[in-house]
Amino acid sequence: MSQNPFETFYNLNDIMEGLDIERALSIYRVIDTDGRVVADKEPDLPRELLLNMYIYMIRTRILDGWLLKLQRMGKVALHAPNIGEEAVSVGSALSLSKEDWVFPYYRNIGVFIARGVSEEEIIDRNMANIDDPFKGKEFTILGSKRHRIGPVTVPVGNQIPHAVGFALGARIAGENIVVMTIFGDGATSRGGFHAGLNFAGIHRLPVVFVIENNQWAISVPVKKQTGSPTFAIKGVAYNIPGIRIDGNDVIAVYITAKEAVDRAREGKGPTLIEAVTYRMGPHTTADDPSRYRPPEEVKRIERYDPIQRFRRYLIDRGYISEKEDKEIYEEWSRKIEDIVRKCLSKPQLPEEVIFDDVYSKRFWNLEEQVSEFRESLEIMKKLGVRVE
Amino acid sequence: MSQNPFETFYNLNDIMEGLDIERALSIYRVIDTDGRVVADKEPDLPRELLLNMYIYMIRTRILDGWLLKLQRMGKVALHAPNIGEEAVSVGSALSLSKEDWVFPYYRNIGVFIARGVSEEEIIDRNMANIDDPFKGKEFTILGSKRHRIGPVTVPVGNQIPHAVGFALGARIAGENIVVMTIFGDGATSRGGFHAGLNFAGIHRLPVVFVIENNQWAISVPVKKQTGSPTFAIKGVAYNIPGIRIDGNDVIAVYITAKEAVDRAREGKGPTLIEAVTYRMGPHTTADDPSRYRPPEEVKRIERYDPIQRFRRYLIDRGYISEKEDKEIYEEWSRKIEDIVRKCLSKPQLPEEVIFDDVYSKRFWNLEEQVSEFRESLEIMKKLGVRVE
Amino acid sequence: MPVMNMVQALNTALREEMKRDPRVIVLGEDVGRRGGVFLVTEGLIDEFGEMRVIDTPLTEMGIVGIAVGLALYGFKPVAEIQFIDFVYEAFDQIVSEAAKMRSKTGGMFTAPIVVRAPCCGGVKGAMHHSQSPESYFIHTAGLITMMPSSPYDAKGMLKAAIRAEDPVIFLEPKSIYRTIKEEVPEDDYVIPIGKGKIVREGSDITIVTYGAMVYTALEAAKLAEEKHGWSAEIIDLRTLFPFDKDLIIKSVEKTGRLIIVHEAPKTLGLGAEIAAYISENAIDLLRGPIIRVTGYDTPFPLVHEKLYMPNIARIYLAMQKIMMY
Amino acid sequence: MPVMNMVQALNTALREEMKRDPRVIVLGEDVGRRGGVFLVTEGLIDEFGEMRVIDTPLTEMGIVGIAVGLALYGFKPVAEIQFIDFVYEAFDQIVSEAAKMRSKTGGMFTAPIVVRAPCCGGVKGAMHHSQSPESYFIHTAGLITMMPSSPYDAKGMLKAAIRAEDPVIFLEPKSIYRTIKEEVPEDDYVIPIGKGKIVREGSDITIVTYGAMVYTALEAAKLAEEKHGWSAEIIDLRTLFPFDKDLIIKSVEKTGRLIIVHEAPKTLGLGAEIAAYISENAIDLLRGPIIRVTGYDTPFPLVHEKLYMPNIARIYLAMQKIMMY
Ligand SMILES: Cc1ncc(C[n+]2csc(CCOP(=O)(O)OP(=O)(O)O)c2C)c(N)n1
Ligand SMILES: Cc1ncc(C[n+]2csc(CCOP(=O)(O)OP(=O)(O)O)c2C)c(N)n1
Ligand SMILES: [Mg+2]
Ligand SMILES: [Mg+2]
Repeated sequence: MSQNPFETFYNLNDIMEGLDIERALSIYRVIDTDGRVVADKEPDLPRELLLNMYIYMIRTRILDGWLLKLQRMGKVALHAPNIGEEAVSVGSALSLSKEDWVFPYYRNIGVFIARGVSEEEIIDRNMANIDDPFKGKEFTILGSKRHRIGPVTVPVGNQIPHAVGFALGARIAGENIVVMTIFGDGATSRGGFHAGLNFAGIHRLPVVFVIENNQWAISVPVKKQTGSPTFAIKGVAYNIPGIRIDGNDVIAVYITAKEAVDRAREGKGPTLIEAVTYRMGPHTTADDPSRYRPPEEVKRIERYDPIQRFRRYLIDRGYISEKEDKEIYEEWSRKIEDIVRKCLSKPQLPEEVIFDDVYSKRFWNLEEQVSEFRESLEIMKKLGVRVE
Repeated sequence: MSQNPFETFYNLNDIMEGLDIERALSIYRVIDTDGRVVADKEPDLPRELLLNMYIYMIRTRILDGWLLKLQRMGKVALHAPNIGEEAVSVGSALSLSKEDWVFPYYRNIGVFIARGVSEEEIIDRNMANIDDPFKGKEFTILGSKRHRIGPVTVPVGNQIPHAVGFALGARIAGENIVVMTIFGDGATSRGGFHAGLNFAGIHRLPVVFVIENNQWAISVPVKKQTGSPTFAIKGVAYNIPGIRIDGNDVIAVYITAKEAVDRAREGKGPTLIEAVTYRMGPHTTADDPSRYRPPEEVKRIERYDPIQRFRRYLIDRGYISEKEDKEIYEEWSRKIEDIVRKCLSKPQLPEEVIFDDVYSKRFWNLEEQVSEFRESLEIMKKLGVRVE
Repeated sequence: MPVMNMVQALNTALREEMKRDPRVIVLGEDVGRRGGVFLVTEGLIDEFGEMRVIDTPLTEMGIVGIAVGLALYGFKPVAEIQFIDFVYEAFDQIVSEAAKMRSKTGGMFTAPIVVRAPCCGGVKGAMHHSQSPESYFIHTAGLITMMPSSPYDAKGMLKAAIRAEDPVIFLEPKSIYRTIKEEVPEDDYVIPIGKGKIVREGSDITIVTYGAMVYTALEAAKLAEEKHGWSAEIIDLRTLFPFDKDLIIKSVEKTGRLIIVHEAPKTLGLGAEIAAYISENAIDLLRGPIIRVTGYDTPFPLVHEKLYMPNIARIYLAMQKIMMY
Repeated sequence: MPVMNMVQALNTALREEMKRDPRVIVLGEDVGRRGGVFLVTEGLIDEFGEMRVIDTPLTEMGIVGIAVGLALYGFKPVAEIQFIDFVYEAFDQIVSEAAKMRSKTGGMFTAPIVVRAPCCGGVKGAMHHSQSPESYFIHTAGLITMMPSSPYDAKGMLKAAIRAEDPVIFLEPKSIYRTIKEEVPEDDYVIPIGKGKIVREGSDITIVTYGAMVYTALEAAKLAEEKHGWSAEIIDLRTLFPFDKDLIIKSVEKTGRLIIVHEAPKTLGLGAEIAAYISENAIDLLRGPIIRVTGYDTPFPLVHEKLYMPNIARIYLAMQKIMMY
């Protein structure tokens, strides 16, 4: 204890980073709903980056539509649509360098696309077919070691301490990388949020926490999730600066995330970003939002659509023409349709896959159980019963 | 959703209560280490209350000494001394009305004393003798329904959501009571702290959270427990006002807790109080603090002793004389010694008590196990073996 | 008598209990307007208001911790965990607090909460929406664990759980939430805790099971009867702890053969306790090994789940082994 | 060869493994300057620094969650839970994350952490400092669970745990942390996972046990031998899952009688699985019932703990029952 705790006073002027709360209470935006620049300063981003952002967002949306369709066709077990939230995934993912890692959550397909994971891999995964890199044990796209995307956790928010531990690992190893983790507004209520941010705050770890605040956790609205005015302000509890932004403005997302990533890389510690967005669709294909929210609310939000806003901006600024825009959309629609067709033709995973990867090797109990399993398949054949 | 989340700005001038952080960063104190008034305004507290506070603190310290001694004699399994922290327990407990409830933690013997639990009950409990109201299953004094003291939890901080749920219950029942819970600095890292404060913040429940920040969680100092400058500031995350006080100044504790209790009773919601104190002794009788903190640190803190400071104040103000002070101490030393003697003469709990209170009734498995148990006692007698 | 599925029966039980006893409070994620993701709490918020039907933030630890606090106050909280697979964050509150409250305080305080949750597989829920974790609760002294297999039982058992003076883990096999319909009396009835039932009488083999597996066992028994004339008696445990050992022993006295079927993984699944109990207390009744047909010792898979779960072929195989022994 | 107690042996294992492999990281509450409340990590911070010996905040969920993150990076975290009784907050991270990481990702990611903790009773630790919760872990596919009973084994087993490619729960019976001393080689040796050992040869009864109960069983065996000439063979499982079923079966082939002894509560304690396993796969070897001598199905009490735990009288009684059967 360097200071005498009984005599330690702090005041707002000794600005501790985590206490600069102005940015946690306002909302940062670069372009408005018409694609017009409203920020004091228009960030000077290269055209190629802007176009990439745009294409990634479009690919994400097309893919999302297909996953929805495949779910309805019974080819995919469950899907959590991310329509309207693409800017959060794409903008944050692009702020990272190749050597950085990101620990996203189930709604962040855009992160996978932006980091270079192919549509084919994502669809294989969601269909759990023979090429599923994860071999059919769980829904959703679960990460990609090659693309430095950490494993998605189905229990909400459990990846938050993983990202923090990973960043600690990088520090111990002397590797100067940044780790980002993305999670929903609901996830902020879980223990892992508290434990993860607390640890990152103590050790000033290079972690960027992105809250994808889409206003709802299934049917639970933000005001039942927290009593605090914003989520960004929660950083104060951990001495982590919090910043609130328009999450449907991909430029604002990118700029803010990039600033946080740079800070982290320079050893200035973690940042908490609250990206305000909106869940346009149902929570998942199993949900029926009409039970708990009025369709007017969704209508009211439509004009914030991140793709439309950004499209207008790009066209206004002359980065693309209407025609090029249409071509991009058509090209990717075609490509992804072909991929879907290909994926649909792939065989399913073999039956014994259910015994794989429980441990690094099979212990005797699973050996015994596999033989019973084989016998049961034999019996099915013999009796002519089908259970699947 | 009443507001459009994309267009909702907050600023510091719309002061939300949880954002009035001045008090969370400074430290409130009424009397200094010499018992001199340093607050702008000396609170006008009745002599009787002041004397009660003093006596409760003295009783707590004497009792604490005995529990330590009894532990060394092998009569008590474990004890967590609270020497130097009596002002937190006593000051907060006295701020409550009789009908209010408090959910303390294992270090708060002063809460029990101040709420009227007798030394005899506490010693019986700690000795787990025949009069132990809790029948010998766990260490520590575990609560008192009669005195409206909720059950202490040995897993650190687990009582926090209990207190919040209890307050919710009171609201549903239409009973206008306040619920207080006290816990250590270490407890702020656990999930229950996060879940409890979050829920209280959402529902503006009448809960007063008191952090007994004694600078250490066993060997872990505050700076390894959190990155935030104070614990009080953590209230911001939940829109709960946080207030930091000198926890060794019983008047400051009482005044602040009373204000919070009044606020809660008036429907103004929860408060988070950080009472800065210091753990003068070892964590428990099983600990050896010399391994991790220099004895100078403890020495430096001695002058903040809450009893000495308050004693000087009372004498300076003429509330008691030196002679009366001595008499109080001697009277209670005598009384408590007699009680200890009495408790030591009590028999132990019967053997079969271990099967009690698992469920509201014994199911067949325990019936079967009790017969095996009885047989085993028989066999012991027959063989002449002793296992206890 | 109205015909109901299990969701309706559970909903009815909750509604009736909330009417009967103002102390009953429902809380959990999405239990309000959404009515729970399976609609078990549908409409309750309209009838009883936001004070008694509480949408909580996303924290299982909080849900159970708050429920314990409510119970300490004197309420009777029925906490929903959206899928039992997400209960683990609440484990400390369940195992250290709810289960031990009475014991720790010598009966001064009790925390008779109900934690109800959809469980088990069969709906392509994959690893984190298909689990059968009853063993964790059965092993924990201080908890009662139940799982109904039919709408009729569901109503009477949930009422028993709500009226119990001890904490109850109430597991609802989601695959039969809507597939089984039957008449459910409108009266107030309670199915006593600890009582199983014989769902099929037989003389050659005793099959002990519960939840959705009751129906799989019935199919297998039918098949075996048709093929070989073997007569299987099937016991639906209903209460998993304290389980109805008398009913099991009585049946094994008759049949001399015992198979246990459950979806939970084999190692230390409830089958282990039943087998151990019989081999400790009634081994002489047995004419052959005790066979367990269970989920395999792996996480629950998305693909081939019907092959993973006990199915008609696997149960038939076990019957064959035990009859040919 | 130096003579060590178990704390010293564990400390040596940690030190040697940290020297051998820079990926080994120790983290937990009070593991730094304090050296852990039982001093198992004593001195490590001086030797390896604050980067590799990390005092964490008071959050078991955080400890294990951070450890999983470290393992994903490629480190080999050895997380200490101060008492295993406090592991429940970390249950979600253990059961949903560490145990399922490999399976969920088809082997792309793994989280081979070690969670070590003092366990079991016998030191007047009461309800929350005496538990034997191994069943929760044994039932969870994806975890290995171990418990040493001697300094020699402790060193070789902890090394095996640290080198394992799967997550390991490593339970240390605190009552024998300092009471048993023996020679512990200075070389690097590993006791293979899954291998039990015979600590006493015998021909009449097989007693399967582990941890501190090995010594209680030995005493009871001696008493029974003296009194009646009964010869008990005692198996120390060491690895609780996957347990050494071959060793058990071989012994029961010889003795025909089986007693299982553990401190954990009876219902679904590991004894249940062993009894069930034998009654499924080797019932014909048995000459009588399989008897379990275990902690009772109650929370662990402060008073009369030595009567609660399996003791010499209770084991003797079981031997009598089985020999007289
Ligand atoms: C621990 C846990 N509890 C409950 C669930 C069920 N569930 C899945 S998503 C979800 C809501 C998540 O909300 P949020 O974090 O805001 O993310 P969003 O889905 O809105 O993007 C819930 C309750 C879960 N997956 N994990
Ligand atoms: C969940 C849990 N983890 C670990 C422990 C062991 N333990 C007992 S007290 C303590 C430190 C508590 O520190 P703090 O909350 O600051 O309270 P203090 O003892 O300093 O008053 C620890 C780690 C516990 N009781 N519960
Ligand atoms: Mg959301
Ligand atoms: Mg402390």
